[in-house]
Amino acid sequence: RRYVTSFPCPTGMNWIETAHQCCPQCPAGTFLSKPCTSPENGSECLACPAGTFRTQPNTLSECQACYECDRQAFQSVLSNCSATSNVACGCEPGRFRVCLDKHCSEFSCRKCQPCTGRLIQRPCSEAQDTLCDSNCKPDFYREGDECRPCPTSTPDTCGKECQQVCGSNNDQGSG
Amino acid sequence: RRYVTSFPCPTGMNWIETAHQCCPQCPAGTFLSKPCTSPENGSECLACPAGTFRTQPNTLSECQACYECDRQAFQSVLSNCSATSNVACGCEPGRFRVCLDKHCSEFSCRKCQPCTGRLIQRPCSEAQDTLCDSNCKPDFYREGDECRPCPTSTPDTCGKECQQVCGSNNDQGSG
Amino acid sequence: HLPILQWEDKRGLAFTKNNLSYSSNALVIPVSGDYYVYAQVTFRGPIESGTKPSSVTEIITKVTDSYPEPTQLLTGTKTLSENGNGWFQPIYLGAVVSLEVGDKLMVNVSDIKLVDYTKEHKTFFGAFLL
Amino acid sequence: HLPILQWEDKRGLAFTKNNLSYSSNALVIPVSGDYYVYAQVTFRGPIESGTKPSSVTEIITKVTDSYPEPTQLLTGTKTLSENGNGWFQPIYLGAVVSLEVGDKLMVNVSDIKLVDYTKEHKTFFGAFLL
Amino acid sequence: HLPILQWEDKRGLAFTKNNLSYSSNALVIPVSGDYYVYAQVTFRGPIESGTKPSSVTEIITKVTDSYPEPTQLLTGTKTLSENGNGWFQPIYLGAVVSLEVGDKLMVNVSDIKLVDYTKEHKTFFGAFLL
Repeated sequence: RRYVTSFPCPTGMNWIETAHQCCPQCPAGTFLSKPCTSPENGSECLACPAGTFRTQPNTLSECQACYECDRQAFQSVLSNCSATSNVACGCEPGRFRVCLDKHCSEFSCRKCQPCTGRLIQRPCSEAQDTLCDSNCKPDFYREGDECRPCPTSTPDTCGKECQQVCGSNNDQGSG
Repeated sequence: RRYVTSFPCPTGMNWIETAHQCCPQCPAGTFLSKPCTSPENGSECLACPAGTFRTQPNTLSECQACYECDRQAFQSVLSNCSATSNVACGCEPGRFRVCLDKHCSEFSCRKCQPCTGRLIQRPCSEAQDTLCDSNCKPDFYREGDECRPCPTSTPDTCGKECQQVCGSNNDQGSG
Repeated sequence: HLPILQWEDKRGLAFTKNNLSYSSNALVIPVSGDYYVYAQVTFRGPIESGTKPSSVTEIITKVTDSYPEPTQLLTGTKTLSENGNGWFQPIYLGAVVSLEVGDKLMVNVSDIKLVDYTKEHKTFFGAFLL
Repeated sequence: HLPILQWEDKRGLAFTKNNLSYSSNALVIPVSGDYYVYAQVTFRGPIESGTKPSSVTEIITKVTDSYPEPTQLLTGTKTLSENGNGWFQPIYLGAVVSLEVGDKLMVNVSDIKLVDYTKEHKTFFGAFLL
Repeated sequence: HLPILQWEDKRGLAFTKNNLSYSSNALVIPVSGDYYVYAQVTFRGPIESGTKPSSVTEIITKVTDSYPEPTQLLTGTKTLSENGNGWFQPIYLGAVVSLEVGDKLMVNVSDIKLVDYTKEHKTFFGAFLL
C-alpha cells in the first residue's frame, strides 16, 4: 500500500500531489489555478475572487470565503475584507463588545450605559462599557442606585436625600 | 435473491455467515478471532485486549470498549473494568448520586449536606443525601431554617429564639 | 432496557430497498459491511403532568445473534432547561458502524410519551451501505 | 410558507458538481435516485428587540413539477430557554430521501433575521447521491 | 487555537480502513476527493467550580501542507441556559467537503474539561469517501 510521501520541498514551494513535484507557492491574495509543470517554471496563480481572501502564500485551489459582520446584531465593519485579509468586525457607535467565549470569536454589541446624573469615569469603548462615577453630579440627588435631577420648583416632593443635596441651593435661589 | 437464513445452531454455538456454519461460542472475556472451519474443531478465541471486555459467551469480532468514570465530575471507580465486566462508577466520599434519568445511567455527584447544628437522622450514602434531624441540637437555636450555636459570652445579640434556648443555660452558667 | 421506538416503513417518505428490511421494530442488515446509520427523534413536552423530565435520551442500538445483549452504537443525551409549558428538543445522531449480516438496528428513547410522532419529517431513522 | 434561505454555491468551501446545480435558492436534482440530504442552520439572537422568539425551526423542503405544493422532508424545531442577551442555537438535519430528476431542494426557516449568515462553517446545506 | 481532542482508533466501535489513518490527533486523508465528515461531542458540566461557561463550541478543522493556518470546516456553537447542577449538551456536525491527499482532519472544542469522554457512543468522529 503506497503511503502518502510528500518530499520536503525547498522553502517557498509546496508538494503538489497531482503534479507529483514541488511547485512555487502562490502569493497571499491569490490561489493556485494551475500547478507548475516543472519546478523551474512558475505555478499559475489567480487573484482571489471578490468576497474571498488568502492571508498567506499557498498552493490551495480556492480562497477562503470572507466572514460578514452581523449588522442585525449591531456589529460594524472595522476593515473590509480584502484579497489578503478577512473582514474585521466591531460594534456600532454607542455599543460595546460582550464576548461569548474566551477568544471573543463570537460577540454581541450591547448599548453603553448612559451614566445619567453622574460623571463619566471612563467613556464607553469597543471593549468595555462606560464606567460611571459612583456619586451623583452636582444638582443631582441619589435615589436607590439612580441619580435624579434636583426639582426646580416644588421642593415638597423632595425626600431627605433630595433636601440634603438640592435643599441648600434652593434657599439661595430665587423662589 | 438469497435472504439471510440462519439455521438454528445447537446451544453454545452461533451461525457464522462467513464460515457458513455453526461454530462454538468464545467464552466471556474473549472474542472470535477466527471462525471454526468445521463445527467439530473449535473457534479461535483471543482474550479481550486491555480496556475492552465481553460479559457473555459470543462470536463477535471485537470486544466492547470499557466506559470511564467521570473523575472531573467527582465520580470514583467502584470496580475496575476487567475482561469480563465493565467499569462500575460511584461517587467520591462525601458525595451522593443525583440521577439524571430513571435508569441512573448518567448521574452527577453532589456534596452531602453537613447538618450543622443538627443531629444526623440518616448519614449520607452513595444513593442519598444526609437526612438531618428537623430540630436543632442542644446548645443550638433556630434562625430561619438554620441552627446557630448559642453565643458563649454576650447574650445581648441573642434574639427571642436564642433567649429561649440559650438564655436558660446562661443563668446557671458562670455569669 | 429503554423502550424501543416503532417505525412506519412504507407510507409517505418511508421506504426500504436493497434488502434492508424492517421487522419487529428493527432494521435488519442484509449484507455485512460499513453502514452510515442515522436517526432523529423530536422530543416534546411536558405532557400536562407538569413534572418536567430533567433530560431526554436517544440511543441507536444493535442486536446480534452472536451476543445476548444489545450494543449501544450512538447516544444523544440532552438536559432540559425549558421551564415554560410547551418545549421541543430534536436530537440527531449519525455515524459509520461496521455491521454483520443479520444484525438488527433499533432506536431506544428515555421516555416514549415524550416522542413527537405526529409528523414523519420530525422523527426519522435510516441507514445506507457505504 | 416560511422564508427560504439563499446560499453561496461557489466561493470558499461551497461547490456543486456531478450536475447537482444550484439556482434560485434551490439545489436541482440532475438524476433520479436516493440522496443523503443535510443542512445545518445556526440561529442567533436576540436582535435588541428584546422580544425573544419562543422557538426556531429549520425545514428542508422539496418542490417538484408533479405537485403544486412543497413537501416537507426534514424538520428541526427547538424551543428557546436562553434569556440573556446573546444566544446561539445550531440545528442539524440529515437523511436519505428518494428524489426525481428536476426536483428542487430548499431550506426554510422560521425567521430569517435570526439566521447567523456571518461564517460559512456555521450554516451549510448539501446533498449527495448514494 | 482551541484545544484539539484525542481519539481512540482501535478498541470497541472505533476502526479505520481503506488507508484512512489516524495519527497525532488527526484523520489523515489517503486519497483526494469529496468526503462526508462528521463528529459529535457530548459536553457536560459544570465541574463543581460553579462557574458555568456561557457557551460550548465544536469545530472540525482541516490542516494542510499547502497552507500554514488551519481551515475551519464545520462549527457548532450553543449557548447554555441550564442552571441546575448537572447538564448535558451534544453537538453533531456533518457535511461533504473536498479534501486533498495528506490533509489532516481534527476536532477542536472550546473547553476540553467539559467533554464527556466516558462512553464511546456519546462522543465520536469519522469520515468516508463518497
